[in-house]
Amino acid sequence: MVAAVELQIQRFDDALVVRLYGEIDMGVSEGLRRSIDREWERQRLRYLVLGLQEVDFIDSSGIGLLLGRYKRVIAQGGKMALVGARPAVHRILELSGMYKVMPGFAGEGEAIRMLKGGFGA
Amino acid sequence: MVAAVELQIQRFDDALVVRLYGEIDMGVSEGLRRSIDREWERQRLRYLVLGLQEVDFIDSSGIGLLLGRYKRVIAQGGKMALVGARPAVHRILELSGMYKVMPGFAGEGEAIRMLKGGFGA
Amino acid sequence: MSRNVVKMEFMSLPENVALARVVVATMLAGMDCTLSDLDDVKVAVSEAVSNAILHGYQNRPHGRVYLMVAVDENGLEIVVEDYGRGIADVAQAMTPSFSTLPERMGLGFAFMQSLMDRLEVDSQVGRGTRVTLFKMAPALARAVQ
Amino acid sequence: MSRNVVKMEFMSLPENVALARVVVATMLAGMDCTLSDLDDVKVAVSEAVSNAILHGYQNRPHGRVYLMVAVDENGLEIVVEDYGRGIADVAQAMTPSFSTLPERMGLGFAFMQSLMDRLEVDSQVGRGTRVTLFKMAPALARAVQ
Ligand SMILES: Nc1ncnc2c1ncn2[C@@H]1O[C@H](COP(=O)(O)OP(=O)(O)O)[C@@H](O)[C@H]1O
Ligand SMILES: Nc1ncnc2c1ncn2[C@@H]1O[C@H](COP(=O)(O)OP(=O)(O)O)[C@@H](O)[C@H]1O
Repeated sequence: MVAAVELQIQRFDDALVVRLYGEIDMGVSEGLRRSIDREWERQRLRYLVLGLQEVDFIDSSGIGLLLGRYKRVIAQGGKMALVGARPAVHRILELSGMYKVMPGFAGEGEAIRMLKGGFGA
Repeated sequence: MVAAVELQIQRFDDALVVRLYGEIDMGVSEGLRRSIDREWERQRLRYLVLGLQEVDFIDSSGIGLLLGRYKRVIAQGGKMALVGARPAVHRILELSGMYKVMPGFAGEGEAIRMLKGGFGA
Repeated sequence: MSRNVVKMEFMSLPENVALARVVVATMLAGMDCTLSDLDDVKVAVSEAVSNAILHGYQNRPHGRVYLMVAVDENGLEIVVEDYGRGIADVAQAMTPSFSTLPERMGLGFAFMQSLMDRLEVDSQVGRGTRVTLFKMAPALARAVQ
Repeated sequence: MSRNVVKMEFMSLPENVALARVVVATMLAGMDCTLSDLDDVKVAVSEAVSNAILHGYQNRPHGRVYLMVAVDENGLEIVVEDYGRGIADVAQAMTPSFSTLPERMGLGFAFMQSLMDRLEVDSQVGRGTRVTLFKMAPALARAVQ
């Protein structure tokens, strides 16, 4: 039950874009946490953008993963945003109040521009 | 567990092309049998071409469906061919000896030409 | 829509949360069920099974989780049971944002509550926990509204 | 590859054949398993469950079918059980192209035999039938070849 590609990572200047795939639940969140944190520590950038375009399921374990990354980024003086949540995922992000904590954008470019422009302070 | 589109039917001169979808097992074969037979009786053509391009699973109940249609078509002086089986389905057709009974082609056009040209007498 | 009942027993392994979702989703695929209902139910079952593994069996893999799924013309009933540590104060546990684990957010019961039409929790400390979830069939839900 | 065991009980409804396949396919998705192995196993489980419903319970929906799936580093074991009519002569039943139903072709056991590494059938008339299927883990299968 482990997808071949779990995540994809790309750097744009001082922003790290991490794209997630498939279903984010307690079966995969620990592995994802490790991969994201490893990359974030290695690159030491200012902005973390999580791409959810290819995520088709998330539950409270997945929400925990997002919130955990957010706290870490913030503690280091960085900023974080979510991008491209599909309706099913968007609904759970809404329900959990996630958008009150960090911003959600339609596209990665927009997310990076907004974070750099001072949004989501 | 009933797919929205179960089959798609198209007529080319004296050939009826029926395209099947999804997984063909005992859960769906009875419904498919009725739909195919109804259309075959209504149109009263000479050739039946079953398109398997979008079929991703078949078991012995599905093989029974194919063989049953074949017997019916032959009994009425018609001819039948299979088209476009994917590897998983192809393997089961081979294993069941289905290709010794009726021909299998890569494309629908080719199947119709070959049947008309006297192949699969 | 005809009646179908499926019972399952599986090990308390994190990968079986996805298995539970797949079973429920497959059973609902034949139902007159909106995509958003299906999404709701997948989250709810995911939460209940995750709790059985994580809290009930404290993430040890050798516990047994029991799942029952019944669909009929009234709707969908799901029962998730574990024979793990149990819950001392169910009312407190069901309070949104209450969690006994520091890294969790206490969203599980809150999600089950808002995504399903009924949620029942029976639990005994040291004996285990049974969570019952119910979702009305769309036709009935429409009639009620 | 770690061990996982799943047990299921479901009604003898035709749509549950697909459910059995989905469960096995989901459990194998985490395994080091070729796509063609996965296809083989899906057909085999489909045949065994179809037989339980069609022959064991003669297509009546209120029978109970039992499915056990165990995966570990040795491979995959599947047990399909019914408490239906049973088989009088198992050797005859397993002969390719033997069938007691005119519209069937007697391919079920032949498929299970050629697609899996082991097939065992235990049956008693009036009591029921148990079919055990085994497929070696790819790594082991390679070592044997
Ligand atoms: N199956 C269970 N067994 C034991 N305790 C449970 C179980 N399910 C829930 N709990 C308790 O209820 C609390 C709240 O659960 P929940 O709302 O799902 O939030 P979370 O999983 O984030 O802690 C848990 O922290 C735990 O103490
Ligand atoms: N679970 C079962 N209960 C009773 N009889 C069975 C069962 N499985 C198989 N059989 C018997 O064995 C025969 C051969 O089975 P199989 O090879 O699967 O072919 P088919 O399903 O096409 O008949 C069946 O026709 C039936 O008589």
